[in-house]
Amino acid sequence: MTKVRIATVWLSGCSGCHMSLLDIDETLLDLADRFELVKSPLVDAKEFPAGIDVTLVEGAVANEEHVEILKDVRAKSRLVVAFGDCAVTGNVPAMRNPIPPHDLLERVYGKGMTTTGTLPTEVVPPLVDRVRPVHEVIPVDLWLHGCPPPAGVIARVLTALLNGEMPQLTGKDLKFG
Amino acid sequence: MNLEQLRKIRERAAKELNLRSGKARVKVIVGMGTSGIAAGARDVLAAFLDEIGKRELTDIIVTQSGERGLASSEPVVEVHLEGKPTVVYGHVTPELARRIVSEHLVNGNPVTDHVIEVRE
Amino acid sequence: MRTRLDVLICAGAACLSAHSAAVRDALAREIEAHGLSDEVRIVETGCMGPCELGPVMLVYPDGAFYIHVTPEDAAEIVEEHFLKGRPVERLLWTTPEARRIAEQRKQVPFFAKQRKVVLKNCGLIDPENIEEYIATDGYAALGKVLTEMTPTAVAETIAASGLRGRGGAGFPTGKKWGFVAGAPGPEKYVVCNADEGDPGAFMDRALLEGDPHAVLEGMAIAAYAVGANHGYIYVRAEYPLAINRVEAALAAAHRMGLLGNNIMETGFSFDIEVRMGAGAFVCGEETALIASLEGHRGQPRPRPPYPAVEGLFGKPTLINNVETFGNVRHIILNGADWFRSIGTESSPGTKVFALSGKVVNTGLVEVPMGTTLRELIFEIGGGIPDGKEFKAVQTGGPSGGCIPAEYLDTPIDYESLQELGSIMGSGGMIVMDADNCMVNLARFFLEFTANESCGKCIPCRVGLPAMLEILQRITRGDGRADDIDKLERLGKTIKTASLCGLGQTAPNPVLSTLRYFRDEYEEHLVGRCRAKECTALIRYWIDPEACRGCDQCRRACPVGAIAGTPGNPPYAIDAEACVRCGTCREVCPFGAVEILDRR
Amino acid sequence: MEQVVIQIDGNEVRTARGNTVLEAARDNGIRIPTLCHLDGLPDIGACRLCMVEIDGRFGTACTTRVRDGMKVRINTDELHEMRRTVLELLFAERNHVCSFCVSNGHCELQDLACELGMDSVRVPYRYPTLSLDATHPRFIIDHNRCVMCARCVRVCAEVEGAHTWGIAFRGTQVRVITDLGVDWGNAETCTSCGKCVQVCPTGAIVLKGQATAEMEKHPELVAELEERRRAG
Repeated sequence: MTKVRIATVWLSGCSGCHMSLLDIDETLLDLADRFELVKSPLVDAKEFPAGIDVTLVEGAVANEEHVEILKDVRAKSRLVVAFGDCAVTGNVPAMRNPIPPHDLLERVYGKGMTTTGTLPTEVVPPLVDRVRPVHEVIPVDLWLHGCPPPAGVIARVLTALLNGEMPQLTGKDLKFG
Repeated sequence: MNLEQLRKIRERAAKELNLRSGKARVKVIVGMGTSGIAAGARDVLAAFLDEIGKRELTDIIVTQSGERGLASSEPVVEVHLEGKPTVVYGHVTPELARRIVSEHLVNGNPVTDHVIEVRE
Repeated sequence: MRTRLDVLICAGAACLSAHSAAVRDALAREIEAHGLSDEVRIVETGCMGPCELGPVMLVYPDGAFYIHVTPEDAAEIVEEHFLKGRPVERLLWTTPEARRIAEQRKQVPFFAKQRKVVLKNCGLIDPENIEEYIATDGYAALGKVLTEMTPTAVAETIAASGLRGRGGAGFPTGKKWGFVAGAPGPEKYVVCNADEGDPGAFMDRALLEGDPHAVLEGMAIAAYAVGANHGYIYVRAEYPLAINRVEAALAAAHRMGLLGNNIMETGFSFDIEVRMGAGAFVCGEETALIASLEGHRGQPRPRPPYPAVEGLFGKPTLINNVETFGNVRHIILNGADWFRSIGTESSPGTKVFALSGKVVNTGLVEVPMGTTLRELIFEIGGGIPDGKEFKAVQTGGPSGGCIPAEYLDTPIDYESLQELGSIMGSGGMIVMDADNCMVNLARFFLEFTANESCGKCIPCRVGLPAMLEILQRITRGDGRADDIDKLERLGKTIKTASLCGLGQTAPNPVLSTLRYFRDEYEEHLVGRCRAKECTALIRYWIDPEACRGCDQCRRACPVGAIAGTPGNPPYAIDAEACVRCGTCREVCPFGAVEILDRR
Repeated sequence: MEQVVIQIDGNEVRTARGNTVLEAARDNGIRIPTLCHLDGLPDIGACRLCMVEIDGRFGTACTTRVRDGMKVRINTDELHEMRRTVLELLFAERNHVCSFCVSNGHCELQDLACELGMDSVRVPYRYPTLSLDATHPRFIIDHNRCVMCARCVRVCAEVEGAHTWGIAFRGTQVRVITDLGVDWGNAETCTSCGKCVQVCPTGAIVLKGQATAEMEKHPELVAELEERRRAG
């Protein structure tokens, strides 16, 4: 049996959703035989590989690099899952939206904040005007709510996906926060 | 006021409206709705009164009304000459008002190039 | 020198074949012979219509209409008519039809095609002179109902006339009167809705300014019919002249005992107060208007209960629009059958429209219901200026829909407009030509309604700005593939879920343009605006073949985006610096500046 | 009490004459989603979530009184879609960040997302710039989390009789305000009774000193109060 190819990406978020993924504990071990984690912050690979079955996207879209990553992810993944509130709603990262990006950079890197006082142009990707949820940038197939999504829900969703079913999330599964 | 009195007023006023009473021979109605005023109807009214005064014409009534609808032709002025069709002018300026007085009201020749309607 | 007489000779095919050219030549000779060349001008016209009477000719300004004219008649016409001012009777066509044709020739057909009922007195009588109003049978209808009719008979007459609310929704007026008359309670109110908020619509203002007593009389008749003794006119504070005239009219009517206590000594009393609105569009909605009259925040509330049951200060209230009240006295005086003889079966009477946009004659027109859009726009309106092509007409104000050319022959009534995805509204009518981008137009109207949403219910408050944001990104060229679906879904939800008429109609401009001009939306998604109106999707370009290096564009450009040296063409536009204001195109004497798709 | 028979989704149900459709449904154990409605306060039909189909026309269940033979439809695809879209609009309107809200887990808006199956918000998020007023010694109003249900306005006027809360501006600018727009701490009419806190469905009006998910409210207090007042 070929293993289901799963990837995860980490955009603008706290990595709490990835932590919650690890929190599904021994279920992860049960499932591990059935999928291959081909790209993830937890896996060392430079390029995002093609032919992915499911990609979990943690975090909101905050800079131009994220937009590029998502386009790449969408092109190479059969299913894209918005993984956690930041990916679903923008959540905490989106709280910077009322503030112009330049003012943010000035506040973080500008004069008096760092020794040089110059704004980054190369290492830090340009910020997008507004932080957005993933589905405002690429089509999304499934939304996993929660900050972070509860480990039990993650386990249930993964199990269903590995069984080739589309998980049905209803009621309390859809609780934000 | 009762109905009978109302009827009497109507009869009297209707005559005036038809220009048959007194010595008025001509009635000039300047459209003084918001569209007319915005397009300069006040100056036009003043020009009529001034020109008629200067010429000491006593048989002309100048009065006002609301707007007739053709906003793009304001200010609009209507001229009733006894026994003649009613002539309506559009885009009336104070200068044109003075011409209307001399050519139309005095000499009976409508200023044709500014006529927008003729009614029996 | 100005000519004294214009002789219009028909040069239509029928008259030409009846030798109108020979008549023309004979007349010219006679005019010359009598030394009248400077005073009389001969003009050849197109077909005048009564071809079987040709050759025909019309002498202006006299309005003399000659038929079957022969070259032999020329001498007599010139001698008698042109010289001595005595028209040649034996050649005159004197039927009313002839007069009508004669009148129409040099006039703006703007007036001829109209049927004035409500606006009959506007422009004719002095609105500040109550006697002039009385002279036109003013207050005779009120006298009639007070002395000859029962309140029920009045409401029944209005019901029988088929009059429908002219504020836009078209609810049967008589039915409404019957509801209020039948509502229990000793205290009732009559309210006149003069909060005319549609941009470009000013029929209510014109009536209040030009014939205020007609509205007062209509209200008094309504008050008698429903059993009210107090009325309010809720008028926009932006209409100072209308307010002055109404107040003057109220004072005059009071002085003469035509309003107030014991009207015309019949024992019936009715008073009217004027209240000014502060300019919120939503206050034209009846429940919001009532809230505002009561001194509350002008917000609508769900109906039922309808104002007829629970209205102003919780009492049964009749609320009608200015134009509706303006119809009342004519129906009472002339009868319901007369009213039904005008207009259509389902929408009797006339309607006043405010014609504006890309049309030659703009202003207010009153026509029988059932008049077609084509008659309104092309005959009364005089068609599209500069020979451009008609594209669409937007009816019903900012929440109306756009109707394309294929439906120009639709007779205008409440139902037909609704079927086309638009509304009658208060009667706004904005004409558009090929230079108008329909997406941008929808965006423009939505901007207005989104701003004017009172904020009470969610679909209108948040839904309209959401639609607006999507439209903005489409016109900016940032539209997304599913945006059209999103607009449709949102529009549908807002229409059904909104609390009041504002939200329930606000998506119409978007939904109707999506219905008739969907291809324009799709083009915008791939970066093209065919009307070249959306500046983000166009660029200006100087055709090197046509440019002569005159330097005018470079000097006119406000941002210095054009480079070139005088006398050394071609000039060129820096697309990055260009702000796409179009000034260069306007000033170029050679038509060398073109608008291209940005991509 | 006189009974009226109406149909809800094809089933005949009985309810007292004078009841609203919402009350009729609830009496018969049928749930209609609501947000601006609160027992004990006059209904305003603002949130549109209780929209139902009544004899073929759409109307709010909270403001429509039952009539004999009335046919009500509550659960249709069209109504589900409409309610969900309205809810999405609410989430998109202001900055509802559940993860660090004092009302997290005790929020009617959050619960509605679960109830109506709102997996994502399909309309553009607005992310407006909004303020928070903490000038009152005991309470906070955070406009980022306000849904403009006007419960605070109604409870303050109708139950407390203080008329401190009001509504200002139009469209998306619309705001609840205290005493014609002064800071809450300077609102002289406020009796600091705290009813607005209890009735607010979200984390917009809250007690000071609460940490995330700590704020539990008791909107049912209003109905109890009304009940006791009626009983004298």
